[in-house]
Amino acid sequence: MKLVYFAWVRERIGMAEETVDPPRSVETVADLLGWLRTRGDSYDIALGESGAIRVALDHDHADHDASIAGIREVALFPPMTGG
Amino acid sequence: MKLVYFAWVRERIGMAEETVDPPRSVETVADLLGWLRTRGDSYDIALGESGAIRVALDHDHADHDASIAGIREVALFPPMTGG
Amino acid sequence: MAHVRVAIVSEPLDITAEIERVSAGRGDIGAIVTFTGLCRDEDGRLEALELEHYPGMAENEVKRIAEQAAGRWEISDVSILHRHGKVRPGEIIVLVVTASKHRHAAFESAEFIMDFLKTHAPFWKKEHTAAGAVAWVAAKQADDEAEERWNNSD
Amino acid sequence: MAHVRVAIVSEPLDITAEIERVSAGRGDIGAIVTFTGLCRDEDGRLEALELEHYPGMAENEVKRIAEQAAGRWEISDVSILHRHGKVRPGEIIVLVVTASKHRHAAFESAEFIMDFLKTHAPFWKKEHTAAGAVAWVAAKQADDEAEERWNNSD
Repeated sequence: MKLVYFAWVRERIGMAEETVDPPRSVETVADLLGWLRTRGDSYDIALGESGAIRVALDHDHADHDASIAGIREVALFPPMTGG
Repeated sequence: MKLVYFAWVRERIGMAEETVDPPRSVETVADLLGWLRTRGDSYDIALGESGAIRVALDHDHADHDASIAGIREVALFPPMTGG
Repeated sequence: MAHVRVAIVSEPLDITAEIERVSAGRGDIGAIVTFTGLCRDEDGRLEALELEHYPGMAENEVKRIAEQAAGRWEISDVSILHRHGKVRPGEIIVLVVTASKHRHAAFESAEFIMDFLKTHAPFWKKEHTAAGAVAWVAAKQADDEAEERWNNSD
Repeated sequence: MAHVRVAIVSEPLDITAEIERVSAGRGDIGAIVTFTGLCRDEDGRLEALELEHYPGMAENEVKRIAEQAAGRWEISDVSILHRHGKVRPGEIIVLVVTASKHRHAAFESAEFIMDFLKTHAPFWKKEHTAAGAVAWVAAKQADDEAEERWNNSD
Protein backbone atom coordinates (compact mmCIF):
# COMPACT_ATOMS: atom_id res chain seq x y z
CA MET A 1 0.00 0.00 0.00
CA LYS A 2 1.37 3.37 -1.02
CA LEU A 3 1.10 6.27 1.41
CA VAL A 4 1.40 9.87 0.21
CA TYR A 5 1.72 12.90 2.48
CA PHE A 6 1.11 16.59 1.82
CA ALA A 7 1.82 20.01 3.36
CA TRP A 8 2.73 19.91 7.07
CA VAL A 9 1.96 16.20 7.34
CA ARG A 10 4.68 15.61 4.73
CA GLU A 11 7.10 18.00 6.45
CA ARG A 12 6.59 16.51 9.90
CA ILE A 13 6.90 12.90 8.74
CA GLY A 14 9.91 13.95 6.69
CA MET A 15 9.00 12.27 3.41
CA ALA A 16 6.50 12.65 0.58
CA GLU A 17 5.60 8.99 0.12
CA GLU A 18 6.41 5.47 1.15
CA THR A 19 5.14 1.94 0.67
CA VAL A 20 4.00 0.06 3.76
CA ASP A 21 2.57 -3.34 4.60
CA PRO A 22 0.41 -2.88 7.70
CA PRO A 23 -0.66 -5.93 9.78
CA ARG A 24 -4.03 -7.57 9.06
CA SER A 25 -5.58 -5.96 12.12
CA VAL A 26 -5.39 -2.56 10.37
CA GLU A 27 -8.79 -2.41 8.64
CA THR A 28 -9.83 1.27 8.65
CA VAL A 29 -8.23 4.66 8.16
CA ALA A 30 -8.33 5.17 11.94
CA ASP A 31 -6.52 1.85 12.44
CA LEU A 32 -3.90 2.92 9.91
CA LEU A 33 -3.33 6.27 11.64
CA GLY A 34 -2.94 4.49 15.01
CA TRP A 35 -0.48 2.00 13.55
CA LEU A 36 1.57 4.70 11.82
CA ARG A 37 1.90 6.63 15.09
CA THR A 38 3.70 3.63 16.65
CA ARG A 39 6.39 3.87 13.95
CA GLY A 40 8.26 6.82 15.46
CA ASP A 41 8.13 10.30 16.94
CA SER A 42 7.86 12.05 13.59
CA TYR A 43 4.70 10.08 12.75
CA ASP A 44 3.31 10.65 16.22
CA ILE A 45 3.85 14.40 15.90
CA ALA A 46 2.49 14.56 12.35
CA LEU A 47 -0.63 12.50 13.01
CA GLY A 48 -1.20 13.25 16.70
CA GLU A 49 -4.02 15.74 16.19
CA SER A 50 -5.90 13.10 14.26
CA GLY A 51 -9.02 15.30 13.97
CA ALA A 52 -6.97 17.60 11.74
CA ILE A 53 -5.91 14.81 9.38
CA ARG A 54 -7.85 14.52 6.12
CA VAL A 55 -7.74 11.37 4.04
CA ALA A 56 -8.15 10.35 0.43
CA LEU A 57 -8.36 6.70 -0.67
CA ASP A 58 -7.35 6.21 -4.31
CA HIS A 59 -8.00 9.94 -4.93
CA ASP A 60 -11.42 10.08 -3.24
CA HIS A 61 -12.09 11.90 0.02
CA ALA A 62 -12.85 9.45 2.84
CA ASP A 63 -13.70 9.46 6.54
CA HIS A 64 -11.58 7.97 9.30
CA ASP A 65 -13.96 5.03 9.67
CA ALA A 66 -13.64 4.04 5.99
CA SER A 67 -12.23 0.61 5.18
CA ILE A 68 -8.84 0.50 3.47
CA ALA A 69 -9.36 -3.00 2.05
CA GLY A 70 -8.21 -3.12 -1.57
CA ILE A 71 -6.94 0.48 -1.55
CA ARG A 72 -3.69 1.11 -3.41
CA GLU A 73 -2.96 4.73 -2.44
CA VAL A 74 -3.78 6.40 0.86
CA ALA A 75 -3.19 10.16 1.09
CA LEU A 76 -2.89 11.94 4.44
CA PHE A 77 -2.97 15.74 4.61
CA PRO A 78 -4.18 18.76 6.60
CA PRO A 79 -7.45 20.57 5.82
CA MET A 80 -7.19 22.01 2.31
CA THR A 81 -6.54 25.69 1.65
CA GLY A 82 -6.89 26.01 -2.11
CA GLY A 83 -9.20 28.23 -4.09
CA MET B 1 -43.51 71.51 -15.97
CA LYS B 2 -41.52 69.40 -18.41
CA LEU B 3 -42.79 65.96 -19.31
CA VAL B 4 -40.47 63.34 -20.83
CA TYR B 5 -41.57 60.02 -22.29
CA PHE B 6 -39.64 56.83 -22.99
CA ALA B 7 -39.98 53.57 -24.92
CA TRP B 8 -43.55 52.64 -25.91
CA VAL B 9 -45.01 55.52 -23.87
CA ARG B 10 -43.01 57.89 -26.08
CA GLU B 11 -44.01 56.06 -29.25
CA ARG B 12 -47.71 55.96 -28.40
CA ILE B 13 -47.88 59.61 -27.37
CA GLY B 14 -45.89 60.47 -30.45
CA MET B 15 -43.30 62.77 -28.90
CA ALA B 16 -40.31 62.56 -26.60
CA GLU B 17 -41.03 65.59 -24.42
CA GLU B 18 -43.29 68.58 -23.96
CA THR B 19 -43.93 71.38 -21.51
CA VAL B 20 -47.36 71.51 -19.90
CA ASP B 21 -49.19 73.70 -17.40
CA PRO B 22 -51.74 71.46 -15.66
CA PRO B 23 -54.63 72.99 -13.66
CA ARG B 24 -54.22 73.53 -9.90
CA SER B 25 -56.41 70.49 -9.15
CA VAL B 26 -53.60 68.24 -10.48
CA GLU B 27 -51.63 67.52 -7.29
CA THR B 28 -50.29 63.98 -7.62
CA VAL B 29 -48.82 61.73 -10.30
CA ALA B 30 -52.17 59.93 -10.53
CA ASP B 31 -53.92 63.27 -11.07
CA LEU B 32 -51.43 64.14 -13.79
CA LEU B 33 -51.95 60.81 -15.58
CA GLY B 34 -55.74 61.32 -15.44
CA TRP B 35 -55.47 64.86 -16.79
CA LEU B 36 -53.10 63.82 -19.60
CA ARG B 37 -55.53 61.09 -20.74
CA THR B 38 -58.14 63.79 -21.41
CA ARG B 39 -55.80 65.44 -23.88
CA GLY B 40 -56.37 63.02 -26.75
CA ASP B 41 -56.54 59.42 -27.92
CA SER B 42 -52.79 58.99 -28.17
CA TYR B 43 -52.41 59.90 -24.47
CA ASP B 44 -55.33 57.71 -23.51
CA ILE B 45 -53.80 54.73 -25.35
CA ALA B 46 -50.31 55.39 -23.99
CA LEU B 47 -51.35 55.85 -20.36
CA GLY B 48 -54.48 53.69 -20.24
CA GLU B 49 -52.89 50.73 -18.49
CA SER B 50 -51.84 53.06 -15.70
CA GLY B 51 -50.55 50.16 -13.58
CA ALA B 52 -47.85 49.65 -16.21
CA ILE B 53 -46.69 53.27 -16.10
CA ARG B 54 -43.57 54.01 -14.06
CA VAL B 55 -42.71 57.52 -12.97
CA ALA B 56 -39.64 59.55 -12.07
CA LEU B 57 -39.85 63.01 -10.54
CA ASP B 58 -36.71 65.08 -11.16
CA HIS B 59 -34.79 61.83 -11.85
CA ASP B 60 -36.03 59.94 -8.77
CA HIS B 61 -38.38 56.98 -8.93
CA ALA B 62 -41.81 57.86 -7.46
CA ASP B 63 -45.17 56.23 -6.81
CA HIS B 64 -48.45 57.30 -8.39
CA ASP B 65 -49.59 58.90 -5.14
CA ALA B 66 -46.52 61.17 -4.94
CA SER B 67 -47.06 64.92 -5.00
CA ILE B 68 -45.80 66.79 -8.06
CA ALA B 69 -45.63 70.14 -6.26
CA GLY B 70 -42.39 71.92 -7.14
CA ILE B 71 -41.28 69.22 -9.60
CA ARG B 72 -39.61 70.47 -12.78
CA GLU B 73 -39.36 67.23 -14.79
CA VAL B 74 -41.79 64.32 -14.77
CA ALA B 75 -40.78 61.19 -16.68
CA LEU B 76 -43.33 58.56 -17.70
CA PHE B 77 -42.19 55.18 -19.00
CA PRO B 78 -42.89 51.42 -19.02
CA PRO B 79 -41.24 48.98 -16.58
CA MET B 80 -37.51 49.06 -17.18
CA THR B 81 -35.69 46.31 -19.07
CA GLY B 82 -32.03 47.26 -18.72
CA GLY B 83 -29.20 45.24 -17.26
CA MET C 1 -15.21 53.87 1.03
CA ALA C 2 -15.13 51.92 -2.19
CA HIS C 3 -13.87 53.23 -5.49
CA VAL C 4 -17.01 53.59 -7.59
CA ARG C 5 -16.96 53.90 -11.37
CA VAL C 6 -20.07 54.20 -13.48
CA ALA C 7 -20.41 54.79 -17.22
CA ILE C 8 -23.25 54.75 -19.72
CA VAL C 9 -21.67 54.48 -23.14
CA SER C 10 -22.50 53.80 -26.79
CA GLU C 11 -19.18 52.10 -27.57
CA PRO C 12 -18.44 48.38 -27.05
CA LEU C 13 -17.46 47.52 -23.47
CA ASP C 14 -14.08 46.02 -22.65
CA ILE C 15 -14.05 43.63 -19.72
CA THR C 16 -10.28 43.19 -19.74
CA ALA C 17 -9.62 46.91 -19.49
CA GLU C 18 -12.04 47.20 -16.57
CA ILE C 19 -10.52 44.30 -14.62
CA GLU C 20 -7.09 45.77 -15.28
CA ARG C 21 -8.25 49.18 -14.07
CA VAL C 22 -9.53 47.66 -10.83
CA SER C 23 -6.66 45.31 -10.06
CA ALA C 24 -3.48 46.82 -11.53
CA GLY C 25 -0.80 47.41 -8.91
CA ARG C 26 -3.08 46.38 -6.05
CA GLY C 27 -2.02 43.93 -3.37
CA ASP C 28 -5.11 44.24 -1.17
CA ILE C 29 -7.70 42.56 -3.41
CA GLY C 30 -8.37 38.87 -2.81
CA ALA C 31 -11.48 38.41 -4.93
CA ILE C 32 -12.87 39.93 -8.11
CA VAL C 33 -16.29 38.98 -9.42
CA THR C 34 -17.42 40.09 -12.86
CA PHE C 35 -20.83 39.86 -14.38
CA THR C 36 -21.15 40.25 -18.14
CA GLY C 37 -24.60 40.52 -19.67
CA LEU C 38 -24.51 39.69 -23.37
CA CYS C 39 -26.91 40.27 -26.23
CA ARG C 40 -28.26 36.86 -27.27
CA ASP C 41 -29.17 36.10 -30.88
CA GLU C 42 -32.39 34.23 -29.94
CA ASP C 43 -31.56 31.27 -32.18
CA GLY C 44 -30.48 33.57 -34.98
CA ARG C 45 -33.73 35.55 -35.06
CA LEU C 46 -32.28 38.71 -33.48
CA GLU C 47 -30.36 41.22 -35.55
CA ALA C 48 -29.84 43.80 -32.82
CA LEU C 49 -31.11 45.22 -29.55
CA GLU C 50 -31.71 48.92 -29.33
CA LEU C 51 -31.21 50.28 -25.83
CA GLU C 52 -33.06 53.48 -25.04
CA HIS C 53 -32.11 55.24 -21.82
CA TYR C 54 -33.03 58.32 -19.80
CA PRO C 55 -29.90 60.51 -19.93
CA GLY C 56 -29.14 62.16 -16.62
CA MET C 57 -31.32 59.83 -14.58
CA ALA C 58 -29.60 56.66 -15.88
CA GLU C 59 -26.17 57.79 -14.63
CA ASN C 60 -27.62 58.91 -11.28
CA GLU C 61 -29.57 55.73 -10.72
CA VAL C 62 -26.70 53.41 -11.67
CA LYS C 63 -24.39 55.36 -9.38
CA ARG C 64 -26.91 55.12 -6.57
CA ILE C 65 -27.10 51.33 -6.99
CA ALA C 66 -23.29 51.09 -6.93
CA GLU C 67 -23.15 53.16 -3.75
CA GLN C 68 -25.88 51.09 -2.09
CA ALA C 69 -23.82 47.97 -2.77
CA ALA C 70 -20.70 49.66 -1.42
CA GLY C 71 -22.58 50.63 1.73
CA ARG C 72 -23.94 47.15 2.30
CA TRP C 73 -20.87 45.00 1.59
CA GLU C 74 -17.20 45.40 2.35
CA ILE C 75 -16.02 45.96 -1.20
CA SER C 76 -13.05 48.04 -2.24
CA ASP C 77 -14.11 48.63 -5.85
CA VAL C 78 -17.27 48.58 -7.88
CA SER C 79 -17.64 49.34 -11.57
CA ILE C 80 -20.89 49.35 -13.50
CA LEU C 81 -20.73 49.96 -17.24
CA HIS C 82 -23.88 49.93 -19.38
CA ARG C 83 -24.36 50.26 -23.12
CA HIS C 84 -26.98 52.36 -24.84
CA GLY C 85 -27.89 52.50 -28.51
CA LYS C 86 -27.66 49.53 -30.87
CA VAL C 87 -26.07 46.34 -29.55
CA ARG C 88 -25.39 43.29 -31.74
CA PRO C 89 -25.65 39.64 -30.64
CA GLY C 90 -22.54 38.60 -28.72
CA GLU C 91 -21.81 42.16 -27.59
CA ILE C 92 -21.81 43.20 -23.96
CA ILE C 93 -24.87 45.08 -22.66
CA VAL C 94 -23.77 45.45 -19.07
CA LEU C 95 -20.58 44.82 -17.15
CA VAL C 96 -20.34 44.75 -13.35
CA VAL C 97 -17.04 44.32 -11.51
CA THR C 98 -16.77 44.07 -7.73
CA ALA C 99 -13.59 43.57 -5.73
CA SER C 100 -13.11 42.68 -2.10
CA LYS C 101 -10.80 40.98 0.32
CA HIS C 102 -13.43 38.26 0.65
CA ARG C 103 -15.29 36.31 -2.00
CA HIS C 104 -18.79 36.34 -0.57
CA ALA C 105 -18.90 40.15 -0.45
CA ALA C 106 -17.77 40.27 -4.09
CA PHE C 107 -20.36 37.69 -5.21
CA GLU C 108 -23.31 39.07 -3.29
CA SER C 109 -22.72 42.70 -4.16
CA ALA C 110 -22.48 41.88 -7.87
CA GLU C 111 -25.71 39.89 -7.78
CA PHE C 112 -27.46 42.66 -5.81
CA ILE C 113 -26.33 45.21 -8.39
CA MET C 114 -27.68 43.17 -11.29
CA ASP C 115 -31.04 42.63 -9.59
CA PHE C 116 -31.40 46.37 -8.96
CA LEU C 117 -30.19 47.37 -12.43
CA LYS C 118 -32.92 45.21 -13.94
CA THR C 119 -35.67 46.88 -11.95
CA HIS C 120 -34.36 50.42 -11.27
CA ALA C 121 -32.09 51.57 -14.08
CA PRO C 122 -34.00 53.55 -16.72
CA PHE C 123 -33.17 51.52 -19.83
CA TRP C 124 -35.55 49.91 -22.29
CA LYS C 125 -34.72 47.21 -24.80
CA LYS C 126 -36.22 47.00 -28.27
CA GLU C 127 -35.65 43.93 -30.41
CA HIS C 128 -34.92 44.19 -34.10
CA THR C 129 -35.30 40.80 -35.75
CA ALA C 130 -33.55 39.64 -38.88
CA ALA C 131 -37.00 39.46 -40.52
CA GLY C 132 -37.47 43.19 -39.93
CA ALA C 133 -39.89 43.06 -37.00
CA VAL C 134 -39.50 45.45 -34.09
CA ALA C 135 -40.81 44.92 -30.54
CA TRP C 136 -40.22 46.25 -27.04
CA VAL C 137 -38.94 43.64 -24.59
CA ALA C 138 -41.41 43.08 -21.74
CA ALA C 139 -40.26 43.38 -18.14
CA LYS C 140 -40.07 40.10 -16.23
CA GLN C 141 -41.97 39.32 -13.07
CA ALA C 142 -38.94 37.22 -12.07
CA ASP C 143 -36.81 40.37 -12.00
CA ASP C 144 -39.14 42.07 -9.52
CA GLU C 145 -39.01 39.00 -7.32
CA ALA C 146 -35.21 38.86 -7.55
CA GLU C 147 -35.01 42.45 -6.36
CA GLU C 148 -37.55 41.87 -3.59
CA ARG C 149 -35.42 39.28 -1.79
CA TRP C 150 -32.78 41.92 -0.95
CA ASN C 151 -35.36 43.73 1.15
CA ASN C 152 -35.41 40.87 3.63
CA SER C 153 -32.80 41.16 6.31
CA ASP C 154 -29.94 38.71 5.80
CA MET D 1 -24.55 19.03 -20.99
CA ALA D 2 -22.23 21.88 -20.22
CA HIS D 3 -18.79 22.37 -21.73
CA VAL D 4 -16.42 21.71 -18.84
CA ARG D 5 -12.79 22.81 -18.84
CA VAL D 6 -10.44 22.22 -15.94
CA ALA D 7 -6.72 22.93 -15.70
CA ILE D 8 -4.13 22.87 -12.93
CA VAL D 9 -1.18 24.88 -14.17
CA SER D 10 2.04 26.47 -13.00
CA GLU D 11 1.89 29.39 -15.46
CA PRO D 12 0.05 32.68 -14.86
CA LEU D 13 -3.68 32.50 -15.61
CA ASP D 14 -5.26 34.69 -18.28
CA ILE D 15 -8.85 35.73 -17.57
CA THR D 16 -9.33 37.42 -20.93
CA ALA D 17 -8.34 34.33 -22.88
CA GLU D 18 -10.73 32.21 -20.84
CA ILE D 19 -13.70 34.53 -21.31
CA GLU D 20 -12.89 34.69 -25.02
CA ARG D 21 -12.73 30.90 -25.19
CA VAL D 22 -16.16 30.62 -23.59
CA SER D 23 -17.97 33.39 -25.46
CA ALA D 24 -16.36 33.68 -28.92
CA GLY D 25 -18.84 33.18 -31.71
CA ARG D 26 -21.66 32.25 -29.35
CA GLY D 27 -25.12 33.79 -29.57
CA ASP D 28 -26.78 31.69 -26.88
CA ILE D 29 -25.03 33.05 -23.78
CA GLY D 30 -26.80 35.80 -21.86
CA ALA D 31 -24.69 35.87 -18.73
CA ILE D 32 -21.08 35.20 -17.83
CA VAL D 33 -19.85 35.31 -14.25
CA THR D 34 -16.17 35.17 -13.46
CA PHE D 35 -14.50 34.75 -10.11
CA THR D 36 -10.84 35.61 -9.81
CA GLY D 37 -9.00 34.74 -6.61
CA LEU D 38 -5.84 36.82 -6.27
CA CYS D 39 -2.76 36.50 -4.11
CA ARG D 40 -2.83 39.38 -1.60
CA ASP D 41 0.35 41.01 -0.33
CA GLU D 42 -0.88 41.20 3.29
CA ASP D 43 0.12 44.85 3.64
CA GLY D 44 3.43 44.19 1.92
CA ARG D 45 4.46 41.38 4.27
CA LEU D 46 3.96 38.60 1.75
CA GLU D 47 6.58 37.81 -0.85
CA ALA D 48 4.88 34.77 -2.38
CA LEU D 49 2.44 31.95 -1.80
CA GLU D 50 3.58 28.43 -2.56
CA LEU D 51 0.74 26.18 -3.64
CA GLU D 52 1.28 22.48 -3.08
CA HIS D 53 -1.20 20.12 -4.71
CA TYR D 54 -1.95 16.43 -5.04
CA PRO D 55 -1.35 15.65 -8.71
CA GLY D 56 -3.93 13.32 -10.14
CA MET D 57 -6.46 13.85 -7.37
CA ALA D 58 -6.49 17.64 -7.82
CA GLU D 59 -7.57 17.40 -11.47
CA ASN D 60 -10.20 14.75 -10.65
CA GLU D 61 -11.62 16.64 -7.72
CA VAL D 62 -11.82 19.98 -9.55
CA LYS D 63 -13.48 18.26 -12.51
CA ARG D 64 -15.96 16.60 -10.16
CA ILE D 65 -16.86 19.99 -8.63
CA ALA D 66 -17.35 21.48 -12.11
CA GLU D 67 -19.62 18.60 -13.09
CA GLN D 68 -21.63 18.86 -9.89
CA ALA D 69 -22.27 22.53 -10.67
CA ALA D 70 -23.24 21.66 -14.26
CA GLY D 71 -25.67 19.05 -12.97
CA ARG D 72 -27.27 21.39 -10.47
CA TRP D 73 -27.65 24.58 -12.57
CA GLU D 74 -28.54 25.22 -16.18
CA ILE D 75 -25.14 26.40 -17.31
CA SER D 76 -23.71 26.00 -20.79
CA ASP D 77 -20.04 26.42 -19.85
CA VAL D 78 -17.88 26.08 -16.80
CA SER D 79 -14.13 26.61 -16.57
CA ILE D 80 -12.03 26.15 -13.46
CA LEU D 81 -8.34 27.01 -13.68
CA HIS D 82 -6.08 26.72 -10.62
CA ARG D 83 -2.42 27.59 -10.16
CA HIS D 84 0.14 25.49 -8.37
CA GLY D 85 3.69 26.36 -7.43
CA LYS D 86 4.85 29.86 -6.49
CA VAL D 87 2.37 32.69 -6.90
CA ARG D 88 3.29 36.37 -6.38
CA PRO D 89 1.03 39.07 -4.89
CA GLY D 90 -1.41 40.36 -7.50
CA GLU D 91 -1.29 37.11 -9.49
CA ILE D 92 -4.32 34.90 -10.00
CA ILE D 93 -4.60 31.76 -7.85
CA VAL D 94 -7.93 30.53 -9.16
CA LEU D 95 -10.23 31.50 -12.00
CA VAL D 96 -13.81 30.29 -12.36
CA VAL D 97 -15.98 31.15 -15.35
CA THR D 98 -19.62 30.12 -15.68
CA ALA D 99 -21.95 30.94 -18.55
CA SER D 100 -25.69 30.59 -18.83
CA LYS D 101 -28.76 32.00 -20.47
CA HIS D 102 -29.75 33.34 -17.07
CA ARG D 103 -27.80 35.34 -14.53
CA HIS D 104 -28.81 33.57 -11.33
CA ALA D 105 -27.58 30.19 -12.59
CA ALA D 106 -24.25 31.77 -13.54
CA PHE D 107 -23.85 33.52 -10.16
CA GLU D 108 -24.91 30.62 -7.97
CA SER D 109 -22.90 27.98 -9.77
CA ALA D 110 -19.73 30.10 -9.57
CA GLU D 111 -20.22 30.68 -5.84
CA PHE D 112 -20.94 26.98 -5.27
CA ILE D 113 -17.75 26.06 -7.13
CA MET D 114 -15.63 28.41 -5.03
CA ASP D 115 -17.10 27.12 -1.77
CA PHE D 116 -16.35 23.53 -2.77
CA LEU D 117 -12.88 24.29 -4.12
CA LYS D 118 -11.96 25.77 -0.74
CA THR D 119 -13.01 22.66 1.17
CA HIS D 120 -12.52 19.80 -1.32
CA ALA D 121 -9.72 20.59 -3.76
CA PRO D 122 -6.38 19.14 -2.56
CA PHE D 123 -4.27 22.31 -2.50
CA TRP D 124 -2.32 23.76 0.40
CA LYS D 125 -0.97 27.29 0.66
CA LYS D 126 2.32 28.17 2.29
CA GLU D 127 3.19 31.81 2.93
CA HIS D 128 6.68 33.14 2.31
CA THR D 129 7.06 36.55 3.94
CA ALA D 130 9.42 39.28 2.83
CA ALA D 131 11.17 38.83 6.20
CA GLY D 132 11.97 35.22 5.29
CA ALA D 133 9.42 33.45 7.48
CA VAL D 134 7.50 30.49 6.14
CA ALA D 135 4.13 29.22 7.41
CA TRP D 136 1.25 27.03 6.24
CA VAL D 137 -2.05 28.86 5.86
CA ALA D 138 -4.67 27.48 8.25
CA ALA D 139 -8.04 26.33 6.91
CA LYS D 140 -10.95 28.56 7.83
CA GLN D 141 -14.01 27.46 9.75
CA ALA D 142 -15.93 29.97 7.62
CA ASP D 143 -15.10 27.95 4.51
CA ASP D 144 -16.62 24.80 5.98
CA GLU D 145 -19.74 26.72 6.87
CA ALA D 146 -19.92 28.23 3.38
CA GLU D 147 -19.81 24.76 1.87
CA GLU D 148 -22.36 23.40 4.35
CA ARG D 149 -25.12 25.74 3.20
CA TRP D 150 -25.25 24.08 -0.25
CA ASN D 151 -26.35 20.85 1.45
CA ASN D 152 -29.65 22.44 2.39
CA SER D 153 -32.29 22.11 -0.27
CA ASP D 154 -33.02 25.39 -2.04
